[in-house]
Amino acid sequence: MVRLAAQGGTELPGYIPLIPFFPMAGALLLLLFRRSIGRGRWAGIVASSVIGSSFVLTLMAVGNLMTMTGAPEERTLSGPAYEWIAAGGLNVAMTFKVDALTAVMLLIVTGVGTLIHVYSIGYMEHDERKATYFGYLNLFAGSMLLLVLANNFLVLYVGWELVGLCSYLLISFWYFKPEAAAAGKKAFLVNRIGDVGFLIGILLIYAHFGTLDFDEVFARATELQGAIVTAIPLLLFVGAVGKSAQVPLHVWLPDAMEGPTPVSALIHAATMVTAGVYMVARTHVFFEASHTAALTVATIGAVTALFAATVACLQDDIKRVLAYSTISQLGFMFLAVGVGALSHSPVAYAAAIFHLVTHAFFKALLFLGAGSVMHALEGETNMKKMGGLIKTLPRTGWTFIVGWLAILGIPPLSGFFSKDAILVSTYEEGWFLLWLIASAAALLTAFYMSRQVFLVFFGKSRSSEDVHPHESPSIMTGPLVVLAGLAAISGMWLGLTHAGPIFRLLEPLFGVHEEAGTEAFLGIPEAGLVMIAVALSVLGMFLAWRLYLARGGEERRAALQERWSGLASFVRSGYRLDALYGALFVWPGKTIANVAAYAFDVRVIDGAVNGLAVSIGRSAEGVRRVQSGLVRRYVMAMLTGAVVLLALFIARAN
Amino acid sequence: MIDASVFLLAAALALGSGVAMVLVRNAVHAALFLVASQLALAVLFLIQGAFFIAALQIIVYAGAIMVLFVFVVMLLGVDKRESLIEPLRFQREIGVGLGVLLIVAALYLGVGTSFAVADLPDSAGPRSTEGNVEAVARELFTHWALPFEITSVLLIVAVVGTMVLAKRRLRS
Amino acid sequence: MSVPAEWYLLVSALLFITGTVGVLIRRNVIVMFMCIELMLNAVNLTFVTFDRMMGGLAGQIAVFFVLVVAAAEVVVGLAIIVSIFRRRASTDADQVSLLKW
Amino acid sequence: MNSIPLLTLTLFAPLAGAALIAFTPKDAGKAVRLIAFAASLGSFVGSIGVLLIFDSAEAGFQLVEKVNWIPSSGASYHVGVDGISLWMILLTTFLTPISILASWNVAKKVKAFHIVILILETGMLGVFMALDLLLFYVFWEGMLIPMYFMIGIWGYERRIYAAVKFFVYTLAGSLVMLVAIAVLYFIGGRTFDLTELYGAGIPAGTQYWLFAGFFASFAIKVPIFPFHTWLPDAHTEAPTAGSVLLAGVLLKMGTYGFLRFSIPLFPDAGIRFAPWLAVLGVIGIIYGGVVSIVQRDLKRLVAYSSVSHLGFVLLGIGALTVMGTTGSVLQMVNHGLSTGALFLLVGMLYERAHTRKIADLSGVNRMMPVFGGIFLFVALSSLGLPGLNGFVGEFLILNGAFGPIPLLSIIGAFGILLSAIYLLWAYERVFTGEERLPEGDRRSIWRDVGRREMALLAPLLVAILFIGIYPKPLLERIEPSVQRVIESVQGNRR
Repeated sequence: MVRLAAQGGTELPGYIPLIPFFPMAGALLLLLFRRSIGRGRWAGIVASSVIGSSFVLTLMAVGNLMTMTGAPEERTLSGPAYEWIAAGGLNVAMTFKVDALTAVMLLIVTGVGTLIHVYSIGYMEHDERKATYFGYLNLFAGSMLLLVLANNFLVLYVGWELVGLCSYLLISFWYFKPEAAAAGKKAFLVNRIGDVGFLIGILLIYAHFGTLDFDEVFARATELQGAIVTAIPLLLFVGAVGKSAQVPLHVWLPDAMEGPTPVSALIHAATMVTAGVYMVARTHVFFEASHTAALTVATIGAVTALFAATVACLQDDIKRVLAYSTISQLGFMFLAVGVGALSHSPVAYAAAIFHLVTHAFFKALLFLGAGSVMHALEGETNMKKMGGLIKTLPRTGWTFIVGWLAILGIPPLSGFFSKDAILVSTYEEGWFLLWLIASAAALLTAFYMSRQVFLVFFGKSRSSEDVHPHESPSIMTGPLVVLAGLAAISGMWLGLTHAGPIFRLLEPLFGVHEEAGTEAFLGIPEAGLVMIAVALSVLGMFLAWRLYLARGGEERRAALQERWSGLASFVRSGYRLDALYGALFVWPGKTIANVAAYAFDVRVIDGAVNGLAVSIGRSAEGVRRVQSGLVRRYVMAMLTGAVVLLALFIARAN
Repeated sequence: MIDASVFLLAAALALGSGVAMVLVRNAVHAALFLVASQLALAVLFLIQGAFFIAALQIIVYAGAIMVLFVFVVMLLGVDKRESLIEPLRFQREIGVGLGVLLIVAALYLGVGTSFAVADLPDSAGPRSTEGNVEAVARELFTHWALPFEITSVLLIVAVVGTMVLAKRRLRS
Repeated sequence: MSVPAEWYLLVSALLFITGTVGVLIRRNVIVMFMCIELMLNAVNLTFVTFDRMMGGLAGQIAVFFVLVVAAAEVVVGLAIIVSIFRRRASTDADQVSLLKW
Repeated sequence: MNSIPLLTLTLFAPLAGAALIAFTPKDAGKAVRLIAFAASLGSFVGSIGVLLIFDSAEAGFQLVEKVNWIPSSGASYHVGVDGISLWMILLTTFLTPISILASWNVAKKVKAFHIVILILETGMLGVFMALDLLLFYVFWEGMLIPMYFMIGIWGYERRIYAAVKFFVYTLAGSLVMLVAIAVLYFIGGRTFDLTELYGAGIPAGTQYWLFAGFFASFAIKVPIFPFHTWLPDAHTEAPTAGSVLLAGVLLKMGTYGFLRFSIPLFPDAGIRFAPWLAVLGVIGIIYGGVVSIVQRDLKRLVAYSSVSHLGFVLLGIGALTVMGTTGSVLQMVNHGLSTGALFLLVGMLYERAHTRKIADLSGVNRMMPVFGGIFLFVALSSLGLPGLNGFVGEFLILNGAFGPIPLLSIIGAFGILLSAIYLLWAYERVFTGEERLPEGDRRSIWRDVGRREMALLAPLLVAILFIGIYPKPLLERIEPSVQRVIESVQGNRR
């Protein structure tokens, strides 16, 4: 960010560009001077204070936003920071815009981000590459802020790719572990597949609108005609699918757990993976224009929610459960935006963002809790080797339980409100099948999360003798407590009813919710739906209790295992999708590349070149015998030539 | 008439000894025939009025150069006779054939064309009263002075080059 | 009645051809060299003849230069022959065929 | 107009340095290096002067110098810069001192090496400055010879093969171009002067043939698939400095040639064949990317990636839009920086490990974290990460090409996926994972980036980041000149 001062009388307050700039500068500082800052806690303190100041600036921006008057649509702060690319009619500036949606995202990124930075100070205490770690973390925060602040497709894309990079860097932070390095690469490449779709979508948008600025593009989005109406949102969605780990591009996220746990909490739960939801919500105009695209979003969301939940039920790795859970919860969000686009329902959109917020709180909490557990058990991640930890890790345990109840949707915790908003609006807009799938996913969610809690914190300890669990330092549990508080109350605070602050806040963007008479499909009123949802959660909890905590659970598990062992291992492996992709894409791709490089390029093309050279050489071999070295032969050749020439002259003269 | 007869005599001598030079097997004889041919040519120069050239022809060619030839022939073994077997296939045949072809062409051209400058001055000399030698000298030292000087360079180079080439290596 | 210029030219051409054929069929390098001298002489005759036809002196000057060049050439050429002879004890042109390929 | 012949000074400063080196004693290695470095630096300073004087609003040629050279044939010493060649010149003068610095460890025939490299620089600069076809041709061929020696004498194992292949291949193309130049001379009114030949009104049928003649030379130089096989050999076998200059500058001459000669001289043919250039570009993008994936030699991988990157440049030129072509020129600079840096890094790696085989290396990052970080940074720039230079060029190209040839642009977009695959996979195998090397004297072999190495890498890294964040200074100078070219062609469309 070379020129940061807002140029030429825009409405953009000068401090807005500083929000992403601070973490970026922090990253540069930390990475360049990692040796001198790397000692002690300085790196963490620098990084945390940098992101903390971004948080403060965000609060300023939000305050600024809230005190604005005028039409709701005009309550934004926007403007360019500096001119970036200008050539041949294309004019892309680093334009930023703060509106309600951005404000929400900003608060999450900086708020949760700060907490996780602080937590990392404790978590990474003993790592010798702390400065690098915090540098990457700061870079991520800056990139994510750029992403959500963008008021332009290309700037969004910049943030989009940069967060992917940071994800790569942080997943393979412990690069000397081959798995970590491979996982990072996989994340980047799968994301890039989505990015290519996104990029083509951007090209298409530019081709049709001649600009990439959000305001103008959205204003004219309805001008589109023909297949392009569907093509643009679908291509954008491809990007979202990659970034937000939806089926079929979700395979990178479980592997991404190779990274440090705070990274999983920040990037792979709270912020980056929700960028896809944010993007779809931001570009919802396109999705509303195309029924096909909107239906695709909702369907993929619902399918992912269920699919990932089934896999999560069978994972033994504490983080992989959470990873699949994240995929599943993101599916809920996509379901909501999809429904919002399908039915032009502001409530559904808002529900998606609402769930995004609450999910950020409780999933970050769960991840950090898991991190704390791992910290206590010296890096153990297998839940089968845990148990009864509530006694030794009380603070971690109780905050984890808050997160658990929140994700289950037990009232009055936050997940209850947000998940219900999704389920209810799906049902009420008449998407019964999708509602059914989502409800099934919710049931499974309750099951696997309860299973996790029971396995980790209750029952008997199964850890080996020489491990002595100890509660994490308060620099780690502090953020846990804060997040637990947020996970508990944010639902009530933000979205107790459809008139809650989050719904009101987003009205300028998605439209005003009209309290029309709900045409319930089976005549179930809203209260009934809510009760069904809670009942499902309780049912899931009960099932988990029966299998994992109650007496005789072990026998029941063994029986099930015996009966379904084949299916279980199939599901546990994520439906063998990794192997399938390997056989379907990776292997053929490598084969093609090998054939191209070693058969075609070397044999055919270079063979032709060398063959030509050799054949010229061969023919020269024959011709050179003419040069015998015998002077008299040469003279004769000369004379013959002269005679021929003379004959020609004579012939021509006549 | 005298001109014509002198011409015929000299031309016959030049051609005859030229052919003989090609045909004799002994190198010394060949050299002698060449001298004869060159003397005859000098006569042909003379009757065309090129006195200076005629003199040069005798002094430089028939004199100096041919002496050098004979000298080398003697040096390199005078007694050697070229064998009559031609090792290069068809070399002799084709050579003679080409020669015949050329002669035919020359006769064809010589008989078939006329330059239509029939009445040339028979012992021509330049138009002025100056003698031929003076005229050539004037021309040579005025208009052609620079090329003339350059020939001296050429000759020096040739002399030096010859010494380098022919010098025996003194190393044991 | 003087001799027509064409006759001189014809003689010159025949002499030249004789020299050429000599170069082709003789194997003794020295004799080949002599044949080349004959060719040069033939050309000289042409020069002088044309000079007479044109009524100038340039042809004779040219002959003068040809003589000089011929002298230089003979000197160098014979030197080469001598040095080749020293190595190979032969003046046969066919024996010297290393300068190839 | 200008009193100091700045271009000429810039052009011949390296040659003067070479002459000076010729007179230094044989064993004065240090002095030779310093003279060479100073001479190339002088040239760089000159080109910075050119940049400062350069008027970005002016689309035509600036700082023009014209002196009669061979009056009888209408050839003149005619040099000048516009927004396109300006950056090529800067790229050349920027990379040459870096290459010299990178060759500080060359021990073989130090004197000759530096003479060769300086002559090469003058040749390269001449190609970019020349506004006279004959002058251009002289430089074009002239720089072939030093490069031939550079590969052939200071290269690796198969250097002779690579050098001869490079030389013959390039020469074969140039000869066809020479014929085309000769024909153009007679058709275009007996002049070699480029500014006079522009708009010479050559009949369309003739244009096609002449275009083909120039194409042969430029296509081989770029190189366009399927004329690319000299490239991996030459790049791999050349010494580091040679690879850097080959990839950084020489390859650009082909694409530069299209922009400076082929298209504006033969506008009808340009319009007719531009889509095919784009098709060849896309083939290059995909093919180069695919082949790079499975290379076993790190240097070869980087070499093949050039085929892919120059495919992008070609796609932008083939689009014949101001945006796409501006992107192409920028991408030429970008590729010079990124790939140049990659070759430098691979060279440094070779100096330490004495191998370039990917399979022989593992976990290098563990021993050389700074080096690994820099390599990753450059790789990211090469794979088009936004915020670094590669992205700006690639996006402009794809976006510029999307209007006229959307399908090609879409296929080309997959190139960014391929580049991510081959670079990151290679990075994973070489730099990450467990270190697999003997314990022994690891410290001395695997010393991290040294001071000299940092000094030569740092400018490249800064440039990469700068262009990514703030490309405006480049774009605003490139665009008018590109616009002039495009308009002259599109205006001719009937």
